[in-house]
Amino acid sequence: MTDEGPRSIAPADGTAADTQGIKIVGFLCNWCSYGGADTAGVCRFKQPTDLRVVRIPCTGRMDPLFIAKSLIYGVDGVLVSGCHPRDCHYAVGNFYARRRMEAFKAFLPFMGIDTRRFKYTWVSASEGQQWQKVVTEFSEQIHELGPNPGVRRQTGENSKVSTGLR
Amino acid sequence: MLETDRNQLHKLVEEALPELDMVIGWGQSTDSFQTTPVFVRDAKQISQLTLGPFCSQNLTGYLVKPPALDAAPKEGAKPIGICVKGCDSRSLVALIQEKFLTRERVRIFGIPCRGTVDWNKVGKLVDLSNVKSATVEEDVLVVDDSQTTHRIKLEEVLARKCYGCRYPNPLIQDVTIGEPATPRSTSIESSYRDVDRLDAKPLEERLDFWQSELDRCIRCYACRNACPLCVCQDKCIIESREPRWLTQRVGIPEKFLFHFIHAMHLAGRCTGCGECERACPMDIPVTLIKEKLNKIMEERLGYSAGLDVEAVPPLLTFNPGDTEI
Amino acid sequence: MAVKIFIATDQLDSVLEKLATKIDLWIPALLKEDKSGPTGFIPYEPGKSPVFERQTTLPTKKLLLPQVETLLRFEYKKDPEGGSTSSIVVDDARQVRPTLVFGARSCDVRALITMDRVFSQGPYVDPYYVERRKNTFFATLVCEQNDSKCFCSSVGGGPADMEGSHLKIVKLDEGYVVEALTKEAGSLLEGLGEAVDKAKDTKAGKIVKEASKRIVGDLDTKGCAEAFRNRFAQNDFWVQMVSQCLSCGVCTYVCPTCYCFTITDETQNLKGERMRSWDSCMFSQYTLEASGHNPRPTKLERYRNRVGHKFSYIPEKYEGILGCCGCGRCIRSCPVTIDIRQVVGNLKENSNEQ
Amino acid sequence: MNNNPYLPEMATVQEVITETGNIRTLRVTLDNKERMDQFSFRPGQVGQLSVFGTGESTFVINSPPTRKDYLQFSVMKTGEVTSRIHQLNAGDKVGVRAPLGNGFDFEAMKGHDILFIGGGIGMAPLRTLLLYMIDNRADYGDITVIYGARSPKDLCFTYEFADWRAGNVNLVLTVDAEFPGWKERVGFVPTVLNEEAPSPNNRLAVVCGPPIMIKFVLFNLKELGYEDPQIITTLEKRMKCGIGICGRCNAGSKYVCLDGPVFSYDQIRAMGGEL
Repeated sequence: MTDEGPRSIAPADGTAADTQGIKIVGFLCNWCSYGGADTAGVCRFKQPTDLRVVRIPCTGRMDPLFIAKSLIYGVDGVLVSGCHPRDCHYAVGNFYARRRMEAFKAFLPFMGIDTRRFKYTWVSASEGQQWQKVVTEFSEQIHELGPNPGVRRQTGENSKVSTGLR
Repeated sequence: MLETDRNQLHKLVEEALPELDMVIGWGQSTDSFQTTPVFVRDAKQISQLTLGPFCSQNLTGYLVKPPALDAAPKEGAKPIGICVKGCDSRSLVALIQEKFLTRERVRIFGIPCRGTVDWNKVGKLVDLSNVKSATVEEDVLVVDDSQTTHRIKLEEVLARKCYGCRYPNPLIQDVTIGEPATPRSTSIESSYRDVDRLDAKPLEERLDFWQSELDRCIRCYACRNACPLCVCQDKCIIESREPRWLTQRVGIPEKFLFHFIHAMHLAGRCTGCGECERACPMDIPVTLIKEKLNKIMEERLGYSAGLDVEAVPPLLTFNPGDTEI
Repeated sequence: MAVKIFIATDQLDSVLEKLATKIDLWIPALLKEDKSGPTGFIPYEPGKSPVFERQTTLPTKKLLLPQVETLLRFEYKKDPEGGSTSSIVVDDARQVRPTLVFGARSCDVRALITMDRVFSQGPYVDPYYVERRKNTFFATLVCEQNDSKCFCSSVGGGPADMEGSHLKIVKLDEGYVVEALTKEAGSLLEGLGEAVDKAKDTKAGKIVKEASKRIVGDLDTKGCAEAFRNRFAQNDFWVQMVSQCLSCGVCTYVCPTCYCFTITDETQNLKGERMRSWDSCMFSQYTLEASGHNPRPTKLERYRNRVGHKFSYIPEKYEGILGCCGCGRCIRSCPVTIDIRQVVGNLKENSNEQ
Repeated sequence: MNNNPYLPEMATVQEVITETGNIRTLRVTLDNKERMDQFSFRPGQVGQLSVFGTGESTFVINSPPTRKDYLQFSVMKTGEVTSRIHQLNAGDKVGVRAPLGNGFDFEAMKGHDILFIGGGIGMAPLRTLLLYMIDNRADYGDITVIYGARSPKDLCFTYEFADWRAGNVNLVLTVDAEFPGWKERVGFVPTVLNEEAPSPNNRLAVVCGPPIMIKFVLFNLKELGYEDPQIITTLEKRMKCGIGICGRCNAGSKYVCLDGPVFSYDQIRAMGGEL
């Protein structure tokens, strides 16, 4: 069962995304971008359906390892969005986040992971239209890239170990 | 020259020892070439201390790790003496920066370093299984494997980190032993040659490279435990069940994530001492991962860890004026 | 008469290829394209050449005790009426295939003598290990490459020790003489290689004779169990021995006899499995209790336990058998060059002084 | 048990009793009725309770072998598995691997006076033996129980105290500090032990509780004249396999899960090893 992904991002059996094949995880800050996504929904802006949203209190909570884990286990794209710089609900959370994500973005390709699968952006609660634009563009980009093969699961050496698995 | 330096070290330690709790340095291990950390508490042990290109271990981790030798120093506890090379001194600075210890807690015996030997590399040239003796004559390593005497240029068998070393001389110290060394590198460009080489390859090749390298990882955590700045130690999220970042499985994704966790937790903190790579029993270039992050920190944020005790690591702070790509 | 064949050096690959059709075949090989790089046992593939010149970095342990294996699988079934989870199906996930390890060393196999006792001498028998053990054959090299860190003779083994092995391999300049030590193993050799002529047989015999005369290592383990008990409470001794320990798991993971494991559950949706995986007594979490109490809170207690387990507890429990096979891997791989021979040797030295 | 000692038997939670704020008692029955009928164990033996998907944990079977309508486990919420167990309700499925460990040598205890000293959840392993003795009351002499907890709210098995007393048991209850409405003793268990001072003549002391309590109780028992073999306790360690293989619960060459959890104090001293 080594082909399992982490629990939190695994699709439930037979959901829509399975048939479409593309999974994007969105980490949205509670105060701005989650509201922005909500606004987009309330306004009935048409949005792609590939996105699974994880609400975080602030982008300052955003551990780059969330992104690493998602991409390693084969999530097709990761979108992080929070309050605009200088508009953070907690004043400075997104300033910290920006540095981390910049560094992480530069680091990902070194490990062989396509950095185009990760995007971070700022969307406020009132910017429903902006949200629609961001999501649509990112989703299109991921569709263009196709499914993320993730990191190879079969290890060269252990692939034939009789691990007790059938 | 080594002999003089060693004598000087012995003399300085002997003078200082009464005021110190102990002195952490390098001594001969049970085989004839590698060194092992020694903890000198008694004047009788001083003769064990050695220095030179075989002293590869970074000893600063012993100052802070649980179970630290003196985890919570009592009021009025004597300082601990420690021998550091240039790169080790950066770890020490970083630890002081992050307030894991104060400058007064340590008496630093600074040792200018001309590079340390990577025995894996020597092993490619000489059969190390039955070495009788190994010595250094100026810039030549002389290995006697009980059949032949091999003479190898030191420059060919140094640890990978040494070739891009900009700080061979300790940055903080109380006393210096021997003459200052000349840096092998003086610029970012010449410090990250291995990173650049890998970066020059196409994305798929890089993924392949890491997949096959990390496939060998046995998750023994030697790299983590050897790292002087992996200060969480027994509380590491890699082993925690709640939250559960990693399962016990040994697929490549798990190994990838483990090394991501290790690297990201060191981003902007790693001083590039190369302990992780040296400790790896499976010969995985784990330091290379951190080198890339160090390069990013240096290029984008103008920061190198372990140079200034007053500086704040860049990911623990921010600047409203930071720009995006 | 035992089955005995000769394999010429250039025929080795074709013989292994044929062997691999009869049984799952594992060989010692490079894990990295680097002739002095780390080695371990991998499934044979045509063209992969075995490394017989030196001991492998990783032992054969994982063949009998994989680093991770499934103990059982479970599935929660949703109740169609109430929607709540109502029944669980538990299923024992064992499946073992006959396997041959071609090119093990006597130290690797010696380790099994310890493992066998732990896993099958009860009162509980570990069916996973036992079934693998029954189905795994070891073709063992008569060892000529012991180095300064080997000490197999000190712990009851030796370079030509064949206890527990099924086939014996003797390397000659021109090839290999392989001799079956059991009837079952003999059938594996059927139709392979060529007959062994007198000259080669004599040569092989001479090599075996010389190897069995060789004493590898000078550690004296007599009375170490008692010496350990005497040293147990001497904190200063352990501070001296293991201050440099990093508490990493290298020594236990490369050790052929370290068998301690943990059991964890992993689930996804309604399905999951219970896995057992290698654990290490060097890790704090190994003994950490939920209450926060840890009987072995620091590296001193943990390292002491490792030494005690191998040189005192196991011999006490199993008629004097040591929990160490003398392969020297922990010494070779230790990042801070801790030498278990030194620690064990020192147990006895001046033990009454302190 | 079946031939794979790692494979739990399926069982159903019949009843969940809330003992205190963080202790719950589960009564479970094995789904295989035949097995349940044949199930036999010694008081003090333990079982591995598993919640599939979270893991397994070891608990003493604290119902006595003489009462077999169900197997009872009392669980204090401390870690991952115990927290999950606390979420279980009647009707939920669990896995059980039992009986494991050695249990109390109740045969050898026959004819002796018995002193039980329990603290908090530590009463659970004592309860099984106590009830067994009540059910075979004629075989044993005086039975005194000193049971203490932080406050009356932290005492387990309160609903049974009347039954214990009815079984001719001298039950001494104590709490650490005064509490409104509390009519029994006040004071730490070791102190109450000294006040009661049961004679060591022909008596065995069975002790279980938090480490700090055990430490002082042992000290006081020695003062009262109890010899090491007269003091019996149960040890606790982190366990995984429960069958003496996985290696972590050793004290010296003994495994707590296999050779224990019940040891006399002289055995513990002879074992060496970390506790």
